[in-house]
Amino acid sequence: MTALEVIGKLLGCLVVFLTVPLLVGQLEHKVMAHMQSRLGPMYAGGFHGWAQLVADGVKFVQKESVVPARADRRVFELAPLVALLPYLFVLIAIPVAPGHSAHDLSVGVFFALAVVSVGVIGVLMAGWASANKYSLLGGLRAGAQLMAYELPLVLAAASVAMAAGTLSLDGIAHAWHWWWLPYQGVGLFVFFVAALAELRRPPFDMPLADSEIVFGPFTEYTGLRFGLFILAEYAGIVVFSALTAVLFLGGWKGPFLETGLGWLWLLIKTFLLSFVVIWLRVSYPRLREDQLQKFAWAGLVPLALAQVALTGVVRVATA
Amino acid sequence: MTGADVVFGLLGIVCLAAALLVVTARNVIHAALWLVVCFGALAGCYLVLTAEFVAWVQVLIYIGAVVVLMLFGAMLTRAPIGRQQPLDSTNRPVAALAGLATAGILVTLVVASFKGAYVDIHHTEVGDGRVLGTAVFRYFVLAFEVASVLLLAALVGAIVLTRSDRD
Amino acid sequence: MHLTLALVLSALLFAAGVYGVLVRRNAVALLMAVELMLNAANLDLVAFDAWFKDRLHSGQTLALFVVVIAAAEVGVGLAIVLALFRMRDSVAVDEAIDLADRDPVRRPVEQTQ
Amino acid sequence: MGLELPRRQPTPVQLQGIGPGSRVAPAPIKFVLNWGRRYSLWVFNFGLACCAIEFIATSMSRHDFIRLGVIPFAPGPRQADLMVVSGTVTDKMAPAVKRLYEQMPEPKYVISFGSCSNCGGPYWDSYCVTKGVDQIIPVDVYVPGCPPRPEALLHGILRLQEKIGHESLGDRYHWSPQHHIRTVGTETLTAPLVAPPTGKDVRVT
Repeated sequence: MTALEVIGKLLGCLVVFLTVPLLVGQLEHKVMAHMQSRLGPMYAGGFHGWAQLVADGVKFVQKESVVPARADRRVFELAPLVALLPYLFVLIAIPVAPGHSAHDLSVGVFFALAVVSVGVIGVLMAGWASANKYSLLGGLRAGAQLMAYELPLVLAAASVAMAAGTLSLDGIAHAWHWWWLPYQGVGLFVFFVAALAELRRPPFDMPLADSEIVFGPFTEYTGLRFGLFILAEYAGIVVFSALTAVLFLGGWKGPFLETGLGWLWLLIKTFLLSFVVIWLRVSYPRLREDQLQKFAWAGLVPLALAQVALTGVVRVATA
Repeated sequence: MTGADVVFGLLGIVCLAAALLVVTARNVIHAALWLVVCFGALAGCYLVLTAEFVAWVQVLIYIGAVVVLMLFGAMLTRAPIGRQQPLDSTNRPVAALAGLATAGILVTLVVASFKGAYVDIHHTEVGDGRVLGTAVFRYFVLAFEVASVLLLAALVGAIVLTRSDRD
Repeated sequence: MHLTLALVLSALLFAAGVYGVLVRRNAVALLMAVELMLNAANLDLVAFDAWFKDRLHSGQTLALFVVVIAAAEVGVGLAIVLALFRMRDSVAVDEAIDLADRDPVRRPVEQTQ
Repeated sequence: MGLELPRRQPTPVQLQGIGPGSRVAPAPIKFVLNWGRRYSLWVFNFGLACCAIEFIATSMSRHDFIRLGVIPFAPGPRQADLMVVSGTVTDKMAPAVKRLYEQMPEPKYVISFGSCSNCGGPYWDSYCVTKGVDQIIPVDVYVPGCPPRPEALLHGILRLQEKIGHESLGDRYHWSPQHHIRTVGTETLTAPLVAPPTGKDVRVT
């Protein structure tokens, strides 16, 4: 692999990182609007408000950046980057076609889960450094939520890695067959729900809970830094949807055109899953904090363990 | 001096500087954040030493779980911003002396014993998932089982400790 | 690469941990220093594994076990710290000088009862 | 009413995208910047009375001001660009209105929605009603009515967008080269009448 190729691939990752989350954001505006019999943004940019998020970005750049007087300035300013960058690094490992990712790792699943889990430190930093009690409460809730949902997430991923017999994302997508849908179905459910919780998306948005603690860790953020947090949220949706697609839905595999247009299948699956994320936001009310913890420990963890056991039994029986 | 030496040296400097900041920071949250930097650099060191799996385990467990748990604990025990109840006790000179003595003894010892020892990282087997899986589940399976019992005991212990018996 | 690089780094990390354990009075900060020492040991294990070209990879495996034990240690350790904090409103280890529930110095209300 | 405020210094403002060159920036760049602010007006509803119901009606599916880029997403003042004061501002509430206005980051806009917040409305002779929110904060657009219909608010938003489309940030903020700060015009922030919170009663965690 030449240096030019590496630079090209990294640039490709960056472009995807900067465009696809915006598309998902616009999708969210429109899907939510039509589900609520509204229209959503219509004027920004002309045709059906396609440039709404571009306008948001242009505005965020111009806003005043407020740092509260009692805040811990450096930690406060660094937090959005810590929250955003892990998602960019994960994108490098996701295979878009057989054997094609920016950098194929033999321990890809581990790499992805490890790097994603770093992002929550940014949220904790934001919550603590804002010198705001609602921020601190939100940060604490985010930390507790992450610790509870990290376990089922890793267990579900471990199950599918066991089934495929490899830790490489590319290898898992290669090993995938259509009958894995029922076979790893519970794992898919657990992984996707735990991913929603890791992203702090509704109905798991206790850390943000705008009707109780203003905006959780992001209460004091303005302008560009707040924009980076929002971008991190949508980048997180894209990354987790893509990971779910690669691990549980076969990645680039599809009923036809598998060889040439594999990346298109992956993109379609990612957007479908992103649509489900938005759909769930519109449909379900927020969980209470104790319900949230109970759902993780008494619901998802046993399900994930059952899935791991099932996979183990099938692997031993067919070996 | 090879490329690996240089990379390892740079990562080591970052790691060590962060570690010193961890033990000298005035604020417990800052200490935890420097711990993240230290562990990240250490994961990089493991990658240089071809221990790929251990490196990502380091990131997943240490940065993703242990440090988050520490931050959580520090916040629960009211870590205020700025100056606070002093983090250090009064025996700083003694502690510094002990630390320097430990460093001096250990460094002279390892330099004297392993001077010139060379790790050939280009011809070692990369410690990926397959290799370590084989090792853990074929040769160290008893230790693995014991570790799982230990984890269960720790889980139960933590729950028992944090339960409040008032209700 | 030279083995001594890794070993010296590990020794210095361990020394930093020793200093931290001796000097810290905040229990959470103390746990961090303990983590530093555990990591120093881990670095040694991984470095020797690479040096020996161990076919069983016992060094790296042992490092994994250390990580597991460190995670368990932090879980239990923080549980103890939280229990201490709930009882005495402080996480200073030098104030937790006895294992009794009642501390006549810090809790005059209970003393009068 | 005899509340005298100490003369306050101009508030320094940190704007990321607008440097001292913003006055001489070419027209296309100015247009893009204004376009961004124009179509991304995250709104913060200061609902004080019945007008708030009309505001909510405007955000719902029939009138849907999200079409115009007015997004009712900001739960707090820090993320908002536009504050809609809808309802009767009382002297007791006025410090809160001013405080939340000051917590919003520049550049920020205010729509005064309904007669009460325009001038006191039917309560013009009450002892406790502020005679118009413009006595404490600068207002960009006034929407008359008691209460105004949602269409009136939409019209007000369109007027505000026209205004934003023609404004120049370089003129809005004074750049002082020797201090390297930008300041908002003092007249907007030092209007007397209501004492802002002193900070003594505010505890920050």
